[in-house]
Amino acid sequence: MTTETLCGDFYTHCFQAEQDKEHEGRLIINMGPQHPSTHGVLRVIVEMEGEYISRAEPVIGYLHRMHEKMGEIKTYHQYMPNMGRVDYLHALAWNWAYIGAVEKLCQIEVPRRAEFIRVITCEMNRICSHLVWWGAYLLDLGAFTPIMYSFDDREQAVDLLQMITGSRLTYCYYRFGGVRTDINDAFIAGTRDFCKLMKSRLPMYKDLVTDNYILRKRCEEIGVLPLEMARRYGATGPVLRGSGQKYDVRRAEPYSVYPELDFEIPAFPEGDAMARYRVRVAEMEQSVRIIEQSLNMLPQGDFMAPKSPKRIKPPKGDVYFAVEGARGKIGVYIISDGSSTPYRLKLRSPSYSNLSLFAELAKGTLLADAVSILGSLDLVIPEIDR
Amino acid sequence: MNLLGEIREAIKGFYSLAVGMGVTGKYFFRPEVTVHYPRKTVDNVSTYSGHVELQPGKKNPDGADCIVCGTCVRNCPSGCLTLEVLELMEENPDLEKKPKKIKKLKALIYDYSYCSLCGQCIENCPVTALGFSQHVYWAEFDRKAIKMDLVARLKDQLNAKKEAM
Amino acid sequence: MKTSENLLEGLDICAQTRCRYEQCGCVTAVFLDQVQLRAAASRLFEAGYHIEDVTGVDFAEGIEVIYHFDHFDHPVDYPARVTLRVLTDHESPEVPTISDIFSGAGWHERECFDFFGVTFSDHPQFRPLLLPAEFDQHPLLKPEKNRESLYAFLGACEPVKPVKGERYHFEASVEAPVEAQKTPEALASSDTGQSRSEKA
Amino acid sequence: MSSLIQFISRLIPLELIHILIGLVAILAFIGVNGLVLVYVERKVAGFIQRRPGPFEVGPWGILQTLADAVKLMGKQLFSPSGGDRLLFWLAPMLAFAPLPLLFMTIPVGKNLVAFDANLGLILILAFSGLNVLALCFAGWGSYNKWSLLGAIRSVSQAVAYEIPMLLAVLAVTLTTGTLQLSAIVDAQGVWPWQWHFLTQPAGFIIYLICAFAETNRAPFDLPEAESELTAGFHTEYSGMGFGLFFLAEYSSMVVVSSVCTVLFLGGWKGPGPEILGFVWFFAKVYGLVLLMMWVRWTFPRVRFDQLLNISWRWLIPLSLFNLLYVAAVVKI
Repeated sequence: MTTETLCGDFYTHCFQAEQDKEHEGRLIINMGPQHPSTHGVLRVIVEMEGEYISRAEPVIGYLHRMHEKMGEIKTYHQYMPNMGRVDYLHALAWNWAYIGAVEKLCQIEVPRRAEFIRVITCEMNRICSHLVWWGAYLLDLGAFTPIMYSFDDREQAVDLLQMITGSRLTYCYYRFGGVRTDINDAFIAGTRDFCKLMKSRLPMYKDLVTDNYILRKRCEEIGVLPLEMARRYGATGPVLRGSGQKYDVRRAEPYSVYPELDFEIPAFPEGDAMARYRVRVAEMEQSVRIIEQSLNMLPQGDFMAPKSPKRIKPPKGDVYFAVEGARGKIGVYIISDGSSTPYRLKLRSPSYSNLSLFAELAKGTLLADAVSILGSLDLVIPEIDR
Repeated sequence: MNLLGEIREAIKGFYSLAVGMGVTGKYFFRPEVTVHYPRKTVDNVSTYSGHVELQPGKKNPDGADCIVCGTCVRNCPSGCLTLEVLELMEENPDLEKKPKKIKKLKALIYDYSYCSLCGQCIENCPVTALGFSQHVYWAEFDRKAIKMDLVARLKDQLNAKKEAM
Repeated sequence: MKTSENLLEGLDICAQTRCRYEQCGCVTAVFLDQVQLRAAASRLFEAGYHIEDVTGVDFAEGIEVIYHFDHFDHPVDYPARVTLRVLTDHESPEVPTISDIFSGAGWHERECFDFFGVTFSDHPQFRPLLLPAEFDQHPLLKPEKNRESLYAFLGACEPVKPVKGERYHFEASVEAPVEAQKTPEALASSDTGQSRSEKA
Repeated sequence: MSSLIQFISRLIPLELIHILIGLVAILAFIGVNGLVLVYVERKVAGFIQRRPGPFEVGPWGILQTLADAVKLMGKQLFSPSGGDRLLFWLAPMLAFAPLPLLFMTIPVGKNLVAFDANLGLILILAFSGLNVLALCFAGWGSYNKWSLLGAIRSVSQAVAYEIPMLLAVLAVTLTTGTLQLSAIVDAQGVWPWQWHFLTQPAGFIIYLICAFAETNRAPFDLPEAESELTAGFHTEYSGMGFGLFFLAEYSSMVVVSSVCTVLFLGGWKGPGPEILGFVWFFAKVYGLVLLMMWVRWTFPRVRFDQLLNISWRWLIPLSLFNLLYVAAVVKI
């Protein structure tokens, strides 16, 4: 071996070792950990043949914080703020996954009003998350302006969420048996206005971006993900629905008051990046619909169960609770040994499964398409590394 | 025919690009939405939950209602609160009983750099002595500078209020 | 459609926990012998299941590796989560890989190796994923004194139903035969007894 | 006085003095133009995105680019270890050096031209081709794989887009029968309907598209595609090395817009006194530059193979047809 082949770290060496003898001259490039289109510190080692990627391997773990170990040390209450940090873009879904798991374990009843508040805030957060993705994806494709427009809209939603949760990004709002604060009239009026605003903005998004010829050429038939492959990798969320499977945890494993709400699960059968794009845009519309319905159905009553325990000491046993996050199925698996800390806490993050299929999907595509695919998977790196 | 189809598609594509240009062209003349921060500030600071602080007490307007139970310290996930307790003997001792010890709050050291603003201390406080501040625009050059004594902060705040009156 | 119980029929199941979905979020939880794992996984694959996660738990008897599967097209109100569990020992933890059946399991298994040191044999790209390559510890392994007995958890949802014979097929455990010979009801009551004694 | 001029002109030919004055003016123009255009670009981006753009340094932020220029000059110059130092530092100079030459033959107003060469168009096309060499050197000398990919892209992009551009330009020269830019302007009238863009609309559009590609502007900014190749060929440049590339980009924007104005939009001609011709000229040029900015802040980037496809599958046949059409219809 020459000195040139010895450079790089452990992962590069492993990657080089898997290179075929006949393709030894191919260019091996590190895409990341600092790369504009990896959205954080994701690193993808790619083997390039000209502009084509012949092999890719994501290397993750740069943001690993060992949330699962923290869960074994902290009490059930103390672990709550961690959840907002796992996926900062859809923090309330992670909040819900964890709170819901513990509530299921302890059989805590949640008042109806609290359930509706959860639905409203979680869907609002989903819109925020999709808006960030929308802007960032176009940034990946080289359009700089859309992210400014989407952040303009997102700001309205974040202001509303700040009104009741007190924070703007890493929420810690849900509590065992309810939510921390009740919503007020100002929030309800503001949310109705926001729904109207979103409805008026979506056509603009369509004109500016969705119909754009260049964008369509960059997304259509790029990164076609067959349904069978999505299933093999356990992909969920918009990535799966972009392959035509109408699978949504909100419908498949109904939790909270979602069965009472009337909304559709958008799914597009093409399986390409455009289908994933369309799913997310359609989901924003559906979320607006859910929020409007929940506001109309919002009952009076407690926002916190009156008998919610101050100290959580669940019975022995295990529980798996899944919710639908903006990126897919968020699962929290808790094994309780009857003490005030979990014996084992497992977080199933959707981006983790979604990214694992990238290596297979990117094979043989152009570098620019790989960027487009990576963007269309909607990755949040802290969630992958946990 | 294939060529005709492609030409039609190309024209459609050009039209879609023109529509996009129209959108950005329209927004060019719209007023800006940015808030010029140091000169103007946003108006929703009142709903923001800033760092934790002691609230002026209802029973004890000159200080906090804190009963030094230590619940906040125990419940804090990141261990950013430390209690310093002053132990006093009861002032008017009942001669028949043993003199009772009274715990008083000397200082509540709060390290903002570790705080995750989850509100566990505030919710679990039995006398609601703690609350979120609206101290938003707080920046320091040194990480150690955002570690503070909440008792001293409360005292300063109350003094400032008195002077204002 | 096939329910998850008759799906795994005929496999050498060590123990089957009939769970209620409302309580623990899955419909079937099965304790398998290691040899049967790949057969069970391929049956689940053929029945249209997808992998949710692979994780481990450190118990006194060994490291339990847990696989969660779910199905896309199950009827509403009938979630289909299936849990497979296998046990491996602390000294040289090794489990056959299912990453050739469920490709997504590949990363989960690598993560499991990072956290617990469980080796998955025949895994095509077996190298650390989340933790640095030179880090040789496994953070989620518990210290000896904090490990709890697996038997306390097995019956947690509902009493365990011994499937084959009367004994569980677990290896090397001092309490195992004693616990296993008990009737399900006795086992359930012994759980509460144990937890009470812990408190004391 | 007149004897002094005669004395000097005997020492140095008058033509040379003319060129020297023009060169100084052009160099000054390039510097000022860079500062102004960067500022305008930021403001345009800001207004389109509903932000203020630069507004801290100086009134309305007009000194922002000046501050940036000072910062760029003050920065340390790094050359990457393992790179080819000669090529690495040659590249920015090579990108910048032909620019004054390009401006020389462009008639800004009536008789306002530094060097009215009768093969002016050829001069511009030849020297603008040097730009690709600079990008190639930069990518190679950087010893960076991303830069290398950027260099590869820039070469094939330049090759693909030179052809339709030349063909579009050729169609104009076919009608005017000259390669002298001032003569081409003279061939067009004062009013917009006398300009070439109406007689040769296809040529005009083809030239515009090629201009985007030639100057590496979005949506054709593939050699430096930020989200794919980090910054392509100038990833490794710091300080004035980067500054020169930057200046070259903004100057070449003006060059292609000027050529476009001369060829298709009547040059300095417009209604009004001839002495105000340069106002018309600059209005047209900066109008085109603004259009380029508007496009940049609206569209996503095209993919590399699509970029080449546009050229080989659409622009080259179209420009050939355009040439035929011009030869057959316009000329007759």
